Amino acid sequence: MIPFLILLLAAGQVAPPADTAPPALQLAPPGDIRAFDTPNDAGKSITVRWQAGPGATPETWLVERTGPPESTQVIATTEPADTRCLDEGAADGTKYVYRIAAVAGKDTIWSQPSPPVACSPQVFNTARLNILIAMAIFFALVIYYIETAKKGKSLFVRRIAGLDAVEEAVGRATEMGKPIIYVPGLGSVADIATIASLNILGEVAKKVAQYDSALLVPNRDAIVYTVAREMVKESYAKAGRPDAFKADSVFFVTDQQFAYAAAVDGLMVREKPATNFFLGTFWAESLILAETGATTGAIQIAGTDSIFQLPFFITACDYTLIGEELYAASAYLSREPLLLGSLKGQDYGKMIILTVVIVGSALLLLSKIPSLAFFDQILGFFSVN
Amino acid sequence: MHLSNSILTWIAAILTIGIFSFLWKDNPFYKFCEHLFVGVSVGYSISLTWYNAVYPDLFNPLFLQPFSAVSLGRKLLLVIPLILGLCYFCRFIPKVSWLIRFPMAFVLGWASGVAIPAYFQTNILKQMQGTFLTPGIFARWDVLLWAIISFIGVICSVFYFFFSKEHKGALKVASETGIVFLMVGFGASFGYTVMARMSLLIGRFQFILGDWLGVIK
Amino acid sequence: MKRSIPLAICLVMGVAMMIQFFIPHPISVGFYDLTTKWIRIVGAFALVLGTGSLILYHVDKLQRRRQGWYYSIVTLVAAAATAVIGLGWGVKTGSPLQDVIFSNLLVPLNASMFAILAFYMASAAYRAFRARTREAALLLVAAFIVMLGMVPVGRAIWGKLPELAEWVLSVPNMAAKRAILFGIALGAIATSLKVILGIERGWLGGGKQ
Amino acid sequence: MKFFQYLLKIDRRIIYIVMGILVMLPLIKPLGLGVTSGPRATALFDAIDALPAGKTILISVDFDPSSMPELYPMLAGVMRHAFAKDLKVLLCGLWVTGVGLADKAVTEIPPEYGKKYGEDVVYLGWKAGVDAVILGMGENIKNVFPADYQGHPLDSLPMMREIQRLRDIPIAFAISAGTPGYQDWLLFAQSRYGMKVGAGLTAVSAADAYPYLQSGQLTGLLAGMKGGAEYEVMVQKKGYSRAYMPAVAAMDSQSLAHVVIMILVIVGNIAYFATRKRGA
Repeated sequence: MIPFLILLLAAGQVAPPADTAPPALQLAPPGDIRAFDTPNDAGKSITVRWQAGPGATPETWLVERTGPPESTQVIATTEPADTRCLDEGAADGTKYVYRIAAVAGKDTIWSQPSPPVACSPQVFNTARLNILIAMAIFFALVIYYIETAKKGKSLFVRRIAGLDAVEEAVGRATEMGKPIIYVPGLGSVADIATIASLNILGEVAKKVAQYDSALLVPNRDAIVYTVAREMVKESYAKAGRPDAFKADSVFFVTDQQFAYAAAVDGLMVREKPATNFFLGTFWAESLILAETGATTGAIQIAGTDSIFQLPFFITACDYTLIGEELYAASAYLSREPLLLGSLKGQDYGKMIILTVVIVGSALLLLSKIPSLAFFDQILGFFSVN
Repeated sequence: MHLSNSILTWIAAILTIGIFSFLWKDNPFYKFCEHLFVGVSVGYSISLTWYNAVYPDLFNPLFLQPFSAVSLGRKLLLVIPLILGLCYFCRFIPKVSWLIRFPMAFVLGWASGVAIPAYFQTNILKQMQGTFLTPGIFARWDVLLWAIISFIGVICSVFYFFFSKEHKGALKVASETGIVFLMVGFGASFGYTVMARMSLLIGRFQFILGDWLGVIK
Repeated sequence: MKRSIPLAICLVMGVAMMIQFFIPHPISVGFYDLTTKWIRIVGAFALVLGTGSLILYHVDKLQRRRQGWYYSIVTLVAAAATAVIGLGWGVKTGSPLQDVIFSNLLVPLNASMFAILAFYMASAAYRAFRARTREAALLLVAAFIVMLGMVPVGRAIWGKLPELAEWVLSVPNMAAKRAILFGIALGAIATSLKVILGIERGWLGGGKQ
Repeated sequence: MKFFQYLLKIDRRIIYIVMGILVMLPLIKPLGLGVTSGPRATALFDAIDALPAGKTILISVDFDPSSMPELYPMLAGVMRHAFAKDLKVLLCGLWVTGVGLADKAVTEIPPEYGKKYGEDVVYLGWKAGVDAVILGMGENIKNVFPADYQGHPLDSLPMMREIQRLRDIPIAFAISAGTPGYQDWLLFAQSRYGMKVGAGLTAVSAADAYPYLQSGQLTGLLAGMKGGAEYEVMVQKKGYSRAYMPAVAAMDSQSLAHVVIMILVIVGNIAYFATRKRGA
């Protein structure tokens, strides 16, 4: 690696181009006016680009549009450095002609008009082709390993301490005769971490039903509340104890973040739960919940994909599922082959990401060598918009 | 000391102290504030939901507007969420209680479908682009060194998240190096947030000492 | 049927929204806007159900005179009063809901709850920042450097501290964040895919209907 | 031994009380812990300090109450500096949500120095339109603001007789929480009328302004609470003001809070290792 880098460093020692001061010149008209339908959009937009003329730098550019009924108008003024303009006021299917003027002081010099151009909406966003390719690869991987799992091939999963503790935590609640509080995060179902948390809730509820502990699930999102309620109910049924399900064990509190935190704080202090689960999407209230829970002496198992809240869970909770571990949890707990299969697919996904990043970096570094400069286009493939 | 003579300032100050009193221990004052907070916030959400979603998006176009303003087709399009929403109440009718799965399926499918390309876009491709080493790192020795450390950090930390292989041998070394980066990252994040949270506390104290008690200007 | 129709709805919606992402055409954009509105409306019905659950919970507490039942009156009265004021006078700026209730009740309550975090940060740091293991020590040291680097006192102690803090944030911290993001993305995508394909179907129940 | 064990189990409420008191104390009596003035704040201070008495500075109040803790101290600090140097202060704003804040400053600060409204300070208020407002003021302030915020015609205010247009004002200080803000003053007032422009920004947006500093377009920059504190300290050091320093106080609170947390962690670790060693 190191000699390779030194080689590249050496290759980079190319003399910089000579700095020549531009001579003072008269204002010149801008050239190379290109107007075209803005790609990958919903229509009603034309992009205009131009080149500054060889003369003095203007104070500003004027962009003029001529539509069909002789409706000529200046549609934009742009800064000297900005030699492109997005005309968002165009009608689809109408032909337009554009002219650019360079303005300095009293002088205004107009360019040649552009060829006529019309805009239209597109049916495929080619700028997102890279996302489509990435999706296809990853879907294929996940589905392939799910199918493999269906055939009964056994799959290994590494230990995840926080999840091994679930069984013990539920048992502890039974022994102590205290409830378990499960916070399914503050996110909505649009946060996939919430869906992951609901799947874990299903597994936890099954164990709770088996051990005959009490479960409390306060909710911040009304839709999540409805799903969580069905989840818990079904889990009790699956565990063969549908009668043990208490309708008021899953409840809605309020959808305001800090009011919810205040209420759950109160709940923890008054119910003195044996175990707290904080799994899902969390915001600033993460530490309010975790620290209050810690003072009540509960065992706390947390997990989130909210990067900024992870440090607080890690400091204040006994076990923390970091990022992807949260998503692996339902597979880990249920040991269902189909779910484990997808975990394997995810691992290969990571493998591909790492390989591409390493190989791509090597090629990008090689682009420092002039004859291999074309490798610098690799970055472009990963642009998203 | 100039005590505030505004009743609203007094209310705000008393509520602030009520919430802070929880730090000492759970007490009737806090319980009052907590229950008030929950009640007011629910009432607030109901009002916002009605005026920002239900009335403009459903009630007004479907029931109040004449057909001349909202066509039959558009009205029918609004019947779909109405029916989906009403399915929630099937929960109370045992025979058709399974209908509650309709809105759940709709919402879960929608959210999952929206999430997939979005995650590829922002979390995968964009982050990959940011991870690549580019020739720009040769500009200075320190830039080069930090870039290489970052790069190794990303790769090793990703190895920590490998689930289907036992962490031993080279994988163990990599994932343990990854943990080093993760822990430093978490520590830094914690330290970084302290300042912002302290500012909030200072803001509250300034309110109590300034606006309410008038001890400071 | 009790399972297949919901599964089909889920599959269709999931696939439709994925395809929608790649089509910039106005019809596709319109479809996205329409379904987003639908989700909001469906969410409003769920809120009715949720509020119902909250009211039932407190009414039940009242009726059975459970411990602290009188606090339930506070919640019920506050919710009713706020809803009446909000629905009656509107939610625009200048309405009593915004000017009185939001500014003078919700804002201070929110701000106080948020500010309590400052205290919890101190106690959490005291309890958990113990150099028990190598990992815990790293966490502690990184937090120290950044905390000191952020305030003037840090610069007074050692001039290079702010720079070091900056470095910790932008080099190792950044690398860790990226790696976590990769993992989260793959996990979230796989979970979404399993929901769409009906592999992850806990919400449907396990019964063989 | 017992002492260390006690330390390990220290009641969290003691931590809360210590924290609370140490955060509150500097708010009542600011200390100025380690606040040293950086070059960016000094540049602004020096530019204003160099103006001869009788000149006018313009302050554009472009922030709303949500950024008040960070930005209001800058407004107060610069006004105090100006009055102490017998400069006149003209205020205006591009944010409608900022009028209450500017009005508060105009009512509270001039009396500290025996300055009179209309003679030493005028607040023009707010007008819609950003570039039109600034360019209009460049031509003639009266065209844009025929009357001040309180409704007095500008001709009736003695101070405004000497100030016709932006060229009569050597320096503008734009306190911005976003856009419109200092960039508009740079773009229109600095480049066209040759005014010096200084900026006061929130900590979050300060980094965006560095290029303008390097190019020399900006004359000084106060960034966030810290920038406000630096300015307050400079104003007090020169003896221009003895007023309460809210930004310094907040920075002191920050410093003390950070130090307290760190002392707690160190104490906790000492106790932990001390008890562990003996236990082993």
